[in-house]
Amino acid sequence: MMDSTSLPERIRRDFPVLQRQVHGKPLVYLDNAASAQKPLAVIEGQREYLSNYHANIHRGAHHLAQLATEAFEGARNSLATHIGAADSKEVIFTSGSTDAINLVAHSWGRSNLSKGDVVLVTRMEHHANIVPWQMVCEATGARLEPVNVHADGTLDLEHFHAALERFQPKLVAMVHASNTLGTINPVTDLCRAAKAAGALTLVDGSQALPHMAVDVQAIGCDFYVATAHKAYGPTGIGFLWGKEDHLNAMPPWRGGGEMIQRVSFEGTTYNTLPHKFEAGTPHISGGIAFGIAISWMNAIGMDDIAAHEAELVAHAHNAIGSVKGVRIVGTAPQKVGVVSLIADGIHPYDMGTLLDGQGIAVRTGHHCTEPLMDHLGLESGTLRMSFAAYTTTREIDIAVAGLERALAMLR
Amino acid sequence: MMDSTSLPERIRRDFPVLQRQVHGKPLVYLDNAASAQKPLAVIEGQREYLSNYHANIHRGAHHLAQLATEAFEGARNSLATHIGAADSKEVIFTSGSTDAINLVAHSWGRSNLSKGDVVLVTRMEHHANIVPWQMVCEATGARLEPVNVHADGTLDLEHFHAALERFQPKLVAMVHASNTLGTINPVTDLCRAAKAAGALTLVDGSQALPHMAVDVQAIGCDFYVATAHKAYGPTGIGFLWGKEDHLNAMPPWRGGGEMIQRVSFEGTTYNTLPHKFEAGTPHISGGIAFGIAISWMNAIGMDDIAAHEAELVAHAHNAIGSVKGVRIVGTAPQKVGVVSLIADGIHPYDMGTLLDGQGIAVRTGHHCTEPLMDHLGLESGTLRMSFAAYTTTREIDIAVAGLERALAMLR
Amino acid sequence: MPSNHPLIESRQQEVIEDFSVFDDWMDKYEHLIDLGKDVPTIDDARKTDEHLIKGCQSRVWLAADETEDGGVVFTADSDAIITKGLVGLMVRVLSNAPAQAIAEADLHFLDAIGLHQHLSPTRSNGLASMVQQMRLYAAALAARQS
Amino acid sequence: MPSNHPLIESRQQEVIEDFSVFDDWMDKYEHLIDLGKDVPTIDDARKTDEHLIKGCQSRVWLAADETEDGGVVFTADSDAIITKGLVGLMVRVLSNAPAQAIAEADLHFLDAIGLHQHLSPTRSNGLASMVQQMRLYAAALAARQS
Ligand SMILES: Cc1ncc(COP(=O)(O)O)c(C=O)c1O
Ligand SMILES: Cc1ncc(COP(=O)(O)O)c(C=O)c1O
Repeated sequence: MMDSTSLPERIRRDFPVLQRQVHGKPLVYLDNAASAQKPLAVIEGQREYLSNYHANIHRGAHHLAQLATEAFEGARNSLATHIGAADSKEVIFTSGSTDAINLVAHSWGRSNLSKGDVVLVTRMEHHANIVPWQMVCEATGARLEPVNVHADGTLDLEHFHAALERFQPKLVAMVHASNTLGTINPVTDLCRAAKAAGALTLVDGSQALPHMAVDVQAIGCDFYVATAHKAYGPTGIGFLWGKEDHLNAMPPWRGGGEMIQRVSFEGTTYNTLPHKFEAGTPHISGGIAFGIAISWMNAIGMDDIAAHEAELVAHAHNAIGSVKGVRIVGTAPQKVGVVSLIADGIHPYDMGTLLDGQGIAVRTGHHCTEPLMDHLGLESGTLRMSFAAYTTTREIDIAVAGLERALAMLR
Repeated sequence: MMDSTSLPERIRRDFPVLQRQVHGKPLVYLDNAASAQKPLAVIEGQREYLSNYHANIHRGAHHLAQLATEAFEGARNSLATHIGAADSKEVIFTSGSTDAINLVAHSWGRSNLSKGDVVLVTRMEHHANIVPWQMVCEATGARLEPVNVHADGTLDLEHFHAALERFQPKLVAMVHASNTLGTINPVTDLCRAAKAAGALTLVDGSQALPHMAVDVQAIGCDFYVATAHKAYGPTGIGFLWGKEDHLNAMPPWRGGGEMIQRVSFEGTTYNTLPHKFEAGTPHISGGIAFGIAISWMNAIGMDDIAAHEAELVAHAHNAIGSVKGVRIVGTAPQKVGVVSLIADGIHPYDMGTLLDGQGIAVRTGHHCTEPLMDHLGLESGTLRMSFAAYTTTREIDIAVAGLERALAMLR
Repeated sequence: MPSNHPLIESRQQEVIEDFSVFDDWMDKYEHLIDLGKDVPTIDDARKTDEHLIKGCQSRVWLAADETEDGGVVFTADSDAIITKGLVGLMVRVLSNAPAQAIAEADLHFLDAIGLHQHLSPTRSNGLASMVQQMRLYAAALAARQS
Repeated sequence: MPSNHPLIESRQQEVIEDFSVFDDWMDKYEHLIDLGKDVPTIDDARKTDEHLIKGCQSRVWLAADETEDGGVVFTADSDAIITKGLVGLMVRVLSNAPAQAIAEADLHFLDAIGLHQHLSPTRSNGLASMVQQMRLYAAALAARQS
């Protein structure tokens, strides 16, 4: 493995936005968990597609349609290989993680859940992995049960196992890595236990895909979702991976073009995977650019990215630890590049605003994890710094110095 | 009004792809109804966003998030103004027309339809405006009834009015302009009649938005949908417009971030319009670029585009009319730039393949309107040439000459 | 562009003058924070859900009372100090003015002092909703008066 | 890369040679159309739904019969003449060959003659599905034989 400290140096010039200034200061972008910046390869790949071979895909007998289809399906193949899918038809393009979870909730959920059934989630889920289940529970009479989280941001495993035993859930939906705490959950173990208890599993990999190698078969889950824009890819695209048997058994969700075999007013038959779940013209340029983002990450190497980010987290924990009156929220031993913090008597919004004034972009608030904030008693949320492959320790130092300046002003 | 023949000359250089060759011949792109090509303003606007101010929108307290949010919401405003919405919060971004129709089918449909209710559609609908209704009918016990189409491609108005009276439908869903026939339906009259019969109306404007000025309030419909990629915009984005009262009364469809007010395991409350229907991170770059496409069209002028395309249609009808053994399918007096044809004893796929060999991109088959093909007895579909603002009469001449060559080879 | 009631306009000019000495972003915020510390806050007894405006980022409480001469007095607070400073500026400009003048006020001062982004509804700090409620209250009152 | 049964390989070489005289795209298609006109088509009696492979663009019918020496004879047809020409080439290469050889055939000739795009499943002309069914039939037969 190469020297990971040199990683940002090598790749920063790939990111045009990192050269810009904000309020007259060089941008320090630490809001990567909300959305990562895009490398030139992705930006230019999308431009090249739109400039040179855009056409609607599938069923087109002309040359551009062929080129576009091959590129789009090539992206599906890259993605399938990247996550260790058994077959590329197990990869369904969606408009993001939220859309992917809703697909499972609407399609699998409405046809498999009924009164008294339980869906188990954790209290550290993103709203995207809570609200769709609340909605399907309301529609079917099933019940949503949450597993507790320890004060250090790790999952309460005892509670998890007890809940499995007690509720015998039909489905366990869990985040691979928490967007608020950074915690990496032991998803392989959790899926094994859930499976043993007779439950299907859905893993929300939105915060895992950009940060580590993902192998859905090694994890042993039934469904896995992620979103491109957090993984150096474009907006408006993500995917659902599911085991072929499950996907085959599930009814379609959205109706329209592409997802049909034959349409008539007497009766309509549906297409095979993956098309059955991809109604309408897909986000072609997004799919292609997502494939490029995956290749870009692999060219660096997921292990090198993970190692670099582990170093960043250690550095940030250290630096923030020395700031008086500040507490890090989420100190699990295994974390992705996410560091949440609070300061005594200071509102995160005030800190965030003053960091922005110094060109430092962080996110404040509940990070779409209100139940977690309630659970941890953090009414005003946290200030979150989140990292990417291009983040430097120097940027973290600037942010921590900026934080100290902000605190001095606010106290 | 300016001289419309000069329109393509003025704008063709805006489209990089129109400079390319296919199979050694200059590309003649006549597959615009499947998807239009993108002007530089759209391509570069998207690139500029991704290079310079990408961030996740809403709720972000930092500068980039602010810039991105303003651009995205600015696009919503442009769109709202363009279609004459009463308020921009009536414009819901979706991933396309298909997604927008599914939103209405799932949200409005499942909460308003029940056994015995009727949804009325026409036999010239795209699958996107049939299959979602079939699915919601199956789920609710409602029934889907189709209105006939005359041999010339116009709607059977007598049948339409009789069906309104006979079925008293809850909803009438109709295409503004047919993607297969080009027919522009008299949607204002149809909506007035439907309303008088107590029905809500949904107009599928996928093929209208690129070709003519659209005013949803003048049309008098309750819902209007369209997709960006057919209107010079990017892939992966479209919109649903709905009257505020309807949208307010409808339950959310997808759950997740953005669409909530407050989430807890005890109970979740939903956000207001438009956010209630926009769960998850939206297709930010797509929304912004969609706004640019709208501005691009307005800079030309929708009336000039419509006039130019009317000229193209007349020219094509003329030129094709002189080809022996060829019949135009769809000769309504009011048409958008779409010309379908068949040739005696010749399969459309063969013609399309041989046109492709000459660099001419057309589409063949059922164009996602199988029920229409069945209705008109066109088992193998048609060959469709479809036009855009940049299409020239010369290109049509090349295509017709290419068609004659293909027919000579095939006979 | 609506012309403001002289009272509201002169108060806005005061605020603009106040801030004109700061050209550095951080100095401006320093001043805002000082204002936030000073703002006469709402009675704790009125910090109820009824008076709460829930922004996603910070919370704002607003109470409005009719004065004897048909004007409106606002008191307000926020849990974030920068929002509180901004809330204070809004109260300073709009409180104790005729209802009609409040309802129609053209609030250009935030733009002039370079803090206009805080009024963006997407900022979710509660400020935009607060201003909207101030206007709605005043408009309702003005309607009753006329 | 699997090495082909000599029979299948030599037939592919024949097709490649056949097409080698055409370097113009249109000439190639002219030839393909001629082939399409020639192809001995399937019995009308066998043009049933059972033998139909529904591509989205064109339809293909395929029938397979076991020969006495354990090989497979294919007959096929399409409603589009170019597809029929391609179908004919596939039949010419694969029909009357040992089952095992068909199942494992490396069909490189379409690539070599520059018509490979027609085998793309997204082309929806039915050809890709036809080849898949030819292989499946042959593989099933080969399994029974061994
Ligand atoms: C009339 C009509 N409706 C709906 C659609 C579906 O649009 P999309 O595939 O972008 O969702 C199309 C285009 O394919 C269309 O032409
Ligand atoms: C853990 C997690 N799950 C789901 C999501 C939703 O992703 P998207 O908004 O792209 O659908 C996010 C990001 O916002 C996330 O961090």
